Order: sequence, then structure tokens, then C-alpha cells
Amino acid sequence: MYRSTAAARDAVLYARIEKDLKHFRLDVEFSCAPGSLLAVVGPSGAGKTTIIRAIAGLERIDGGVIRWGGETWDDVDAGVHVPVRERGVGYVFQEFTLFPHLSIYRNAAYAARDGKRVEELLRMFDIWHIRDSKPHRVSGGERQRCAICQVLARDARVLLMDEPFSALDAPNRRKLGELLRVVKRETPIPIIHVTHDIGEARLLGDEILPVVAGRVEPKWILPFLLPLGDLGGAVCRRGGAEGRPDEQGEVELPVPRREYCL
Amino acid sequence: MYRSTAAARDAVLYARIEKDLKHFRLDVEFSCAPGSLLAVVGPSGAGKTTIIRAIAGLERIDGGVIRWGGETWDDVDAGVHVPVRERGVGYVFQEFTLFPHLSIYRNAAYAARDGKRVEELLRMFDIWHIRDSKPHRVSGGERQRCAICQVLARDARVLLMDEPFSALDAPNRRKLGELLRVVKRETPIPIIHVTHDIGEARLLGDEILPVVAGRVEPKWILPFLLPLGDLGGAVCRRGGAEGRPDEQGEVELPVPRREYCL
Amino acid sequence: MTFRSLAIACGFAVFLMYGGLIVSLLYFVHGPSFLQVLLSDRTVYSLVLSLLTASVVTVGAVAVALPAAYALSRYRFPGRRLVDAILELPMIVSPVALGAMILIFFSTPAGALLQERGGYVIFTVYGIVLAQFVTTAGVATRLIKTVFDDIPRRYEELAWTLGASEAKGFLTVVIPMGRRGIVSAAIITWAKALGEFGATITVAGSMAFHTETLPIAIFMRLAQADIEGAAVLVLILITIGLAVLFGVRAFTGRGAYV
Amino acid sequence: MTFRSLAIACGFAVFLMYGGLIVSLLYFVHGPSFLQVLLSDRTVYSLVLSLLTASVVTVGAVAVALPAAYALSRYRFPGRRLVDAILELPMIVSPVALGAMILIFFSTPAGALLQERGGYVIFTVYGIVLAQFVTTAGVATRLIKTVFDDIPRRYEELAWTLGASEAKGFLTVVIPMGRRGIVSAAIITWAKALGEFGATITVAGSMAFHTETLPIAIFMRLAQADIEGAAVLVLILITIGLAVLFGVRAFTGRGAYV
Amino acid sequence: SWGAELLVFAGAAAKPPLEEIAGSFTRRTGVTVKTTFGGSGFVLSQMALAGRGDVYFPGSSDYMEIAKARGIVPPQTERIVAYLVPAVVVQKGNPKNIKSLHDLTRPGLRVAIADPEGVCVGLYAVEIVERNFSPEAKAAFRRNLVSYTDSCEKTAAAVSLKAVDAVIGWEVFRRWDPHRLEVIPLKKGEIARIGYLPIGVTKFASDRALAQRFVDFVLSPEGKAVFRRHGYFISPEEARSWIGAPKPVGGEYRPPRDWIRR
Ligand SMILES: Nc1ncnc2c1ncn2[C@@H]1O[C@H](COP(=O)(O)OP(=O)(O)OP(=O)(O)O)[C@@H](O)[C@H]1O
Ligand SMILES: Nc1ncnc2c1ncn2[C@@H]1O[C@H](COP(=O)(O)OP(=O)(O)OP(=O)(O)O)[C@@H](O)[C@H]1O
Ligand SMILES: [Mg+2]
Ligand SMILES: [Mg+2]
Repeated sequence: MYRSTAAARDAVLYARIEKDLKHFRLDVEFSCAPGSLLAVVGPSGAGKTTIIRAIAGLERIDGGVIRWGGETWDDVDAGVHVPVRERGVGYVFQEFTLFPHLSIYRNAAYAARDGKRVEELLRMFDIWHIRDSKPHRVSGGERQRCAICQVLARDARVLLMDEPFSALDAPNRRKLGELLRVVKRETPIPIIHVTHDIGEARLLGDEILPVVAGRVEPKWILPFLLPLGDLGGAVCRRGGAEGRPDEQGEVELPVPRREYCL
Repeated sequence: MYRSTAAARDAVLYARIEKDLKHFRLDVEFSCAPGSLLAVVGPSGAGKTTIIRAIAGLERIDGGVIRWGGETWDDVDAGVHVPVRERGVGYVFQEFTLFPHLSIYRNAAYAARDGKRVEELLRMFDIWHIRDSKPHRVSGGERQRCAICQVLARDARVLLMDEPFSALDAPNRRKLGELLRVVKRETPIPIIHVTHDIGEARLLGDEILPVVAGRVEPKWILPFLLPLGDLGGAVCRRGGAEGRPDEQGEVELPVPRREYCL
Repeated sequence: MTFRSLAIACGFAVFLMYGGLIVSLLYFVHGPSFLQVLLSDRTVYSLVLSLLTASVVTVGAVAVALPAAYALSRYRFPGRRLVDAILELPMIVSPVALGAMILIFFSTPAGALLQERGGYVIFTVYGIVLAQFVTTAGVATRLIKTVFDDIPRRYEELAWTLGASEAKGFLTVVIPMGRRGIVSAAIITWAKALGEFGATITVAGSMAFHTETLPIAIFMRLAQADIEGAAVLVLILITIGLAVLFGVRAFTGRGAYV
Repeated sequence: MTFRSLAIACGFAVFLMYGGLIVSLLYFVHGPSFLQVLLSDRTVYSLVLSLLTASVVTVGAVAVALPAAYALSRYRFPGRRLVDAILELPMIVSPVALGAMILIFFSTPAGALLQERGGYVIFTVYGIVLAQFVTTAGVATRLIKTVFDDIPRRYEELAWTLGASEAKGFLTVVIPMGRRGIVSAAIITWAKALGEFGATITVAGSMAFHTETLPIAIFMRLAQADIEGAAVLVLILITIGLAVLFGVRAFTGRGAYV
Repeated sequence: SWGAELLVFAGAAAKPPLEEIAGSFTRRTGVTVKTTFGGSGFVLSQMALAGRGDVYFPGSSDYMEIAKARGIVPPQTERIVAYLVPAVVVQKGNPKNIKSLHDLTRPGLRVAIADPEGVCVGLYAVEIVERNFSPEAKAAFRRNLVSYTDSCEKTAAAVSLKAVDAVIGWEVFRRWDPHRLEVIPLKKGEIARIGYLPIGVTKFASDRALAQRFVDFVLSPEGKAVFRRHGYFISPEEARSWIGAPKPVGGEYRPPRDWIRR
């Protein structure tokens, strides 16, 4: 269903990303196999968006390498930086950016080879009836669904999604989840899914990459991995737990009572 | 803690809103007492954003009235339309719009009477350390937190929040939830909270207004109100259940297995 | 007074200034002479020549300005600030002086060689086009650069992640998104070219039925102290110029999405 | 050739055109005469007068254009399209003709009354200011309107929900957000006022040490067939004009947020 | 002689008669005559810079002197076409009741002359003032002098448009705008000299014989008749009899330094 170039089939994405941000240095290393979904999870401001912008080639990294299969996309020491469009990544922006001057349909079809596929996706996500509206005249969730269709309608070699569920209601979340399973099965490419929500990461991710204040912090998700229900506090060292990058040392971890910790 | 004008204390917000949208007519009626939180919930594209834009005065309604206490804000038959700023509503936009030319601090302080309150809020939501950054240089969640601070720092007579949790991680969701409880207790004003997520609505709302395709549709939330766990399908008449406004008749309702229906 | 009425009052103040000038022209014009001047062969020639050269120049200037403005707005290259700094030159130097500079250029060995090889420009219709191009190209570039500066980069980023080349991003995203500003710049370019007089008369002369554009014809009337004739020609220029612009704007101005 | 190099090449083409014109001026200028002309009292007077009037006019024109442009961009009021349509008038009508229109206006009974009551404008320094104002105000309004058109309404909506009045929204949101475009419009206005010649000489005459701006001085040199003197004055005008603009732009151009 | 053409550069003041003559010349010989009009000095600069132009016909003698001095017009080709007599020019109906040259010193009048530095008629005006006014009268005149105009035509237009009450110009001005101008003749003694309109073939002329033919045609009875019809004196005798006294034709005059400051 979801098509990709033949060469892409066995290509693993590998990234070691270092970048100075305003209050900390982002320094993470990970790889993602084709057909596997890596959920990058972490508190707000942890550096998640920066990671996928770097993979897309929209952000220059200050150190490290990014490789996809045999291709080197970024290599700071060797001075390599492949332009965005040659990477062939599909990227759903956190702000679900759409072209303001194009209708929903023409947005979705911008990079599609195949009109049938576009129609299929728009119908699946229930925005076929507003296909002629401009983005500023549709609702937030409708815009986000269009951004997802836009990316799923093209041949991507890596799929990057930044909080693609943020404005989606339950049925549309379910649809996207199902669709991602189909993609993983039929056109195995690496998928990176950014979210602030452990629940989402647990349900979707084949692997989970927890990022806190720019570093991989496996302990951060421990408390969330315990069975749902009432729990006491848990203690974890290094790296502020609540996305406070300047806080070091012992901190009390947030303990979710439910998926919504209110 | 959260201040408001004395006159605001006992003012009930009442709205009967009719407006022609692209594919259906929005037609809802509700009221919201001071100190009470009305959760407007419904699928994507149901008309939720339109409702609070109308209350804010940003959208002209085609029929109905909007009243707050003794004031009439909108009355189509009488030709009344009070300008936005005279309504004194606090509105968190779904896109968490900030002024791009102002720093995080100056954004939050735009309408604040009191610098201390601003600092308090920025510290509480952990964005004090980036107070001098411009919005385009901070993360999505940081922007949304700033938009929330901006509104909570001012004296509002009605609080309108459009999906204020969409980019927030668990700790920040919890903080906002707590803060809303404080607001409700200490400065009772009507609060309208828009979300596509029943879980959120259930946890926060004193009352829930389910909107589907422009109409109040109490049956729509029935299946979500059953205890969590595996359930069979449930049937509900009228109004497309999955936000498909043009679909009429019997439809199968989505049945959430968890809060995340993937 | 509310801010709203103050702002609208300012709008009308600007209108009244120009409207008043037009009305005072009517004080000098009498019906029959208007038609007589309008329908004379010479006026028709000037009018067609003016509309034609202004349109050709606008197309050329905008065609060069679009990529140039994009380069200035998006790329960092050595000499960028220098290029950027010189764009207002044709405004700072009044048209007559600019025309003189063009003549001076053609009197240098380089310019002379160019004319020998490429054919004469001075005192021909090509001279009109050149003079108008020189007076407008810089400003057109500056105006379009301002438009591009205000288009957020993230739309191009989106296009690139969707596999678009820089050229495709430019053509399918930047230009359509800046459409209104570009049309506005083109309109100003056209208006400026249509009204261009000083450089034109200097480079191309004022030969009747040859290089006499409408502004030159107006000047010649004034030069003969024929105020009535000048007033009639000014009215013709204003009527046709504003009508064309009104039409263009009505046709292209729709479809804001902000 | 990539799109990038094509775009940069276009930028340099525009540069070369103007750069070439400046260089060919040097062909006519000899060192000593440059200094001699530059330091003469008369040149200094013209220079100061030009810089002063252009600056005063820019402040005035932008001050009127800001609210007028906002009204045209945001409000629907009867006559809006008419006001909008007339803004290019000073471009379409060449400056000499515009100057003549101003003279014509003051020769009508209404204009004569105005001058009797309010003092003479024609052939005075006020005439310079008036002529430059009339030639620039419309374009300044048009340019700033384009800037405002491209500022999304939702920022004003945000300001209003935060309790800002329309005036406060205008002052704290629209103007700062459109800052770069407004500065750009002001620069074009200033450049145009500085280089304005045709309307100025028609309305204010060309008296040395009185109403002789630098462009008028250049023209008078040309009119005396003193090409070298004209070339020197053009160089002075270009140098000072571009230097001021370069400074202004370096000072205000920072801080994009797109 | 198909294809032959002549470029004529002329002062704008002589436009109507010259265009008429050029038309007859073309009809008679088939030679296209392209005339460019402008300020006499300005068109001279234009010719010098462009290195083109066959015939030079300035609006006054001093530019011909410059052209000869620069070698642009060989002195032997210069001929005189018409003669000009200075006069006071006032608005039609003489609303300020100006009867003589000395009335121009009356307080409250607005007077202009052409720029003595660039425009010949200004030079003649300065000479008349210097010759006839006492130092006190001169001072009074200069108090009334509001500006210099930059060309012959604008000197006339200044009165036509009521920008000033009077100018010292040419007697022929009244023929340019008979509806708005009136001429007050000077007294015999007040006039210093008679102006004239010279014409000459330039060194740039590619076909000198043809250019000379055109000059001869202008000077032929047919050409002179046209000039007479437009109100010019075509012989010194005509001018002298209008003045009523013999006066020299042309000659040099240097204005005192205080009229022209560098
Ligand atoms: N300016 C507009 N003009 C006409 N129709 C509109 C406009 N804005 C939105 N709509 C349509 O009205 C409907 C309701 O939009 P609204 O933004 O209120 O939805 P919503 O409930 O907020 O959805 P979401 O959860 O996706 O944000 C949608 O179908 C949308 O396409
Ligand atoms: N352009 C920038 N320059 C410097 N620092 C930046 C820039 N953009 C973001 N930052 C900072 O870098 C950190 C990481 O930002 P990033 O957008 O990657 O966070 P995130 O994990 O995506 O958070 P969220 O879940 O809130 O979107 C934040 O502290 C932010 O303030
Ligand atoms: Mg992010
Ligand atoms: Mg919404």
C-alpha cells in the first residue's frame, strides 16, 4: 500500500547528533531499522524536534554523523551535508504546516505520484469533503490530518512524525495507528515518531528512545512502565526529570496515575 | 491567586450560537456558571473552535445570542456585537499563537498588571530560563506553556482554552490541571475548555458539552463513559459519530480500548 | 475620535490630496478639447507607445527581480550587502541624472563598443525601454525582496522535505505565496515606467511619432506653456493608468489567506 | 547551472548595471574638481537642504501612511477602493507634470485662498517639502499597505483578546511586526524624496542658497552643459545617499523572526 | 532619398514653429526630421554625451556660444533665425496694475526671473535691473524676487499659473499663452539689447550637406513666415521698430557676482 523505492528496503538509519541548544547540548545516538518504529519520547523542551529536524537536514548539526543505508547524509568531520530534498524523508511538522495558498487536496497531492492514493488517504481520514478548502478555513485536526496525508502520499525513505496525534480525536488516532502498522509491514522504512506521551510511545513504538534535556535517559521512563494504578514516587539520578534542563541531581519523578496526569 | 474584577463573580455565561459552516450549520446552546468548567468535547471538525471564537467575539454569529451576566455580547436580532476587547475574555488559541516579535517574557506579560504574577507562572511552567528567547526559537510545548501563562496572567472575565494540552507533557498537564482548580476556587469565572479527548473532558469538566457536526449530541459520549476495558460496539442515532458531518443514520461508534484508541 | 475613524481619516486625507489635484485639472479643461486631443493621431501614438514600453519593461524588470530578490533574501554570498545597498540608486539619483549617466556610459569606450556591436540604443525606442528598465529594476528587486523576507522559511522547508528542488520550491511555494506582494511590486514598476519622463527624454529624446511617450508629450505641452493641452494629456494618462491598475488589482487581489 | 547560481547571477546583473553606471561617471571626474565642488558653500547648502527636506518629508509621509495603510488594509468603509486606486497616481504622473498640477491647484480660487490664508508655498522651501510629500505619500501608503496585508490577522485577534484596543494592537503588534517592511518603505520614501527633482523645481524654483536641492543643482549643471560638474554632484549624491541608507539598514535590518 | 534622417536638438520654446517647418521639409524632401526639444543647455549636454545630432537650435545665443567654444558647432555654420525683445509679463487683465519696470519694486509684489546662470532670458533680466535701478530700487526688487525659474517656458508658466505677479521675460511670451498673459513693454531706454535665436550644423552631422539644407530651409522665406506667424521678429528692423529705438543684437554680458553665488 505504501510505496517506496526498492533500494530503500534494507536501509538502516543511524544517527549520532550533537548540537548546542540554548541551555544544553543535545547529544544522542540511535539507529532505526527498516520497518521499525522508533518512538522518541521525552518532556517538553528535551530536544525531540531538534533531532528529527537534523535527520531531515533542516538543521545543521555541530557534531556527529547521520547515515542512511550506504549514504552519509551528515558528517561534521568530513564536512558532508546532503540537502534536504535528496534525503527523501517524509516529515510531519509539529505545527502541521500546510501550504496556505493550496487547497487541502492540492496540499496532500503536492508530492504524490498517484492521485488515487491521495483520494484514498483523504477519504480514510475523513477530509475528502473539505478537499477544496484552503487550510485557514478548516479546523486544527483537519489540518493535521491533511499534513499526515501529504507525507503518506509520497515515496519516503524515512518517515519522521513530530507529535502527529496532537490535534487528532480518538477515531483518527486509531486510523493513523493502523496505517502505520500497514506501512511497517508493506514498505519497511525506518519510522521515527516523536511524542511527549509515554502511552503513545508504548503503544506504537518497536523501540523507545527517551530523551531528557538533550541526552538519552532510559531511567526516565521507568516509572511509566509500571502497571497503571496508584504508585508511590520513584527516584532517578541525572538530568532534570520534568524537562528542567538546568536542574541536576536527585529529583522526584512525576508519577502518572492515569495516562492523563492531572 | 488568579484575580478578576469584583463584578465578574456572579456572572453566568449563556450562549445560543448559530453559524453556517462549510458543510453544516453550527447550532448549540449552553451556559456556564462562574467557577464551573465546561468541557466542550467532540470529534475533529465538529465546530468546537468556532464556538469559542464566537464567544471571544472573533467570529460573527449568524443567529442567537451570547450573554455574560447582565451584558449582552452578541444578539443577532438586535444587531448587537460587542468588540473583542470589551468582553475581557482570556483565550488560549489552538495554535498557541504568540507574538513573534516579543520574547517569551514579554509575551506572557503583554496583558499582565503584575510582573510578580508573570514570573510566578513562568517559573511554575518551567519556562523562566527561556524567558528572553523569541517564540520561533523555543519548542512547541514551551510555546504552548507561554500562551497559557499569557492568558492566566491577565484579569479575564471568562476563560476560553482551545486544546491547551495538545503539546504538553504529563507534568505540565498536571500543573495546568491543578492551576485550573485553583482558579475555579479562588476567582470563580466561567471556564470553557475545548478538547477532542473524552478522558481530558471527564477529568476536568464540571459539565461536558458533546458537540458533533455542529449539534449537541449527548449520546456520542455514552460509550466513552463506560468503564475502561474491552467493550462491544454501541449504536447511536443522528450525526456522524466519527466527525463525518455528512453521514446520517446508524453508525458504529468508535469504542476506545484505552484512552489511546490505536 | 476612535482609532478607527482616525485611520480612515488619514486614508481620505491622502485621497483628498490627489483627488484635489485631479479636480483642479478639470478647472482648465473644456469638454471638446479633451476629445480632440484624445483622438489625435499623435496622442494615440504616444499612448500606445507608453503602454507598450511600460508593459515590456515591467515584464523584464520583474523577471530579473524575482530571482535576484530571492538570492538576496535567502542566500548568503560574498558581495550580497553590496548588491543590496545599490538597489535604491535609481531612486536617489533623479531620472534626468540617471539618463545622463546612461548617456555617459555609452560615451565611454566600453559603452561605445557595446553600441557598435549591438546596435544603437540612444535616441531610439530601445532607449525608452532601457531608460525605464534602469529606473525601475532596482526598486522592483527591493520591493520583491521585502516580500520574500516576510515569507516564513518553514514553507520552503516543507517543500524540500516533500522532495521539491530549490527551483520547484521557488516556483510553487515562494512565488504563489508572495503573489500579492509581487503583483503590488509589478504594479508600482508599471506605474513608474508609465510615468517615467526624465531618463526617457534624456536617453531617447522627444521625437514626435518616434520616441514621444505620454509623459514626454505632457512635458512638451508644458514647455510651450500650453497648460490646457497638458492638463488634458495628464487626465488621459491618469484615467488610463489608474483604470488599468484598478483592473489588474481587481483581478489579482482576491484570495488572501491570512 | 543550478537555480541558486542563476538567482545569484541575476542579483549581480542588477548590481553590474548600476555599478557600471557609477564607474562610467568616474571616467568624467578628476580628483581635485571633486573636492572643490564638494567643499563649496553652495554644494554644502544644497546637500543639507536635500537631506533635511527628504528626512522631514519621510517622517511626515510615513506618519500619514501608517494609519492610512492600516485603514485600507483592515477596514471596509465606503470609498475604500477609490482611495486605494489613487495611490499610484504620483507614480503614473511624472514629477514635472505633478509639479504642474500643484501649481495649477494653487492657481484655482480654492488654492489661491489657501495660500492667502496659510502663507505662500510656491517658490519657497515649503514648496520643496510639499512637492516631495505629494510625490511620495501615495507610494509610501501603498508600500505599507502591502506590509500590513501580509501580517496575519490572528496576532491582532490575540492582542484584542488580551484586552488591547485597536490603537494598542496597531502600535504594539502591527507596527513592530511589520517593522522591517515599514523601514523598507521609509527608505524608499526617503530615497525618492532625496532624488526628487521634477516636481520640486516646478513648485519651488531653482534659486541657489534658497531652493536649490542637490538634484536641482545637478540639473542646472547639465542645463549649463557642465557635464563634469554634474558628474561630480551625482557622485556626491550617490555616495551620501547610499551611505545613509546602508547605515539605516544595518541598524534596523536585524532581528527577523520567520 | 528614402531612409535619410536628421536629428535636430532644439530649445523647447521654439517647438511649435520648428515642428511646422520640419513637417514641410519632410513633405518636400522625404527626409525624416526627428526633433528633440528641451532646455537649450540640456539638449546640448545630451548631444555632447551621445555624440549625435545634426542641427542645434538653442533658445538663446549664449548656448550657441558654449557650443561654439566646445567645438560642437563650427562657428561658420551659425545663422540667426529670429529676434527677441525683453519685456515685463503680467497676468491677463493686469490685476496688480503694473505699468512699468519700476512698478516691480513696489512692496508686496511677487516677481520672478529666469535663472541668470543657466537661462539666457534671466541674464537679460539681470542686465535690465542692473542698468535701470538705483541700489535702493535694486534692493526692493530683490526683496520681491521670489525665485529663479529654470527655463524660458517656466518663466512664462509662472505667470500663467499665477505663481507670481510678474516676470521679466520675452515679448513673445504673450503669443505662447494669449489667454493668461499680458505684456507691459519696456521703455526704449530700459532695453539693453535684442536677443536672438541662432541655429547651426554640428560637428556630429554625418551628412553636412543635408543638415545645411535644413538650416537653409528654416531661413528661407517660407520658414521665416512660419516664425512670424508665431509672433517672432524675423529681422532686427522689426524688433527695433517695435522698441522704437536702435539696439545692438546679442553680445556678451556678465552679471555681477551677487546674482550668482557659487
Ligand atoms: N473560516 C471558515 N469558514 C468556513 N468553514 C470553516 C471555517 N473554519 C472552519 N470551518 C469548518 O467548520 C468546521 C468546524 O471547524 P472548527 O475549527 O470549529 O472544528 P473543531 O471542532 O475545532 O475541530 P478540531 O478539533 O479539528 O480543531 C470544520 O468542518 C471546518 O472545515
Ligand atoms: N532555534 C533554536 N535555537 C536555540 N535553541 C532552540 C532553538 N529551538 C529550540 N531551542 C531550544 O532547544 C530545546 C529543545 O527544543 P525542541 O524544539 O527540540 O524541544 P522538543 O523536545 O521538541 O519539545 P516540545 O515537546 O515542547 O516540542 C528547548 O529548550 C528550546 O528552547
Ligand atoms: Mg517539539
Ligand atoms: Mg479546533
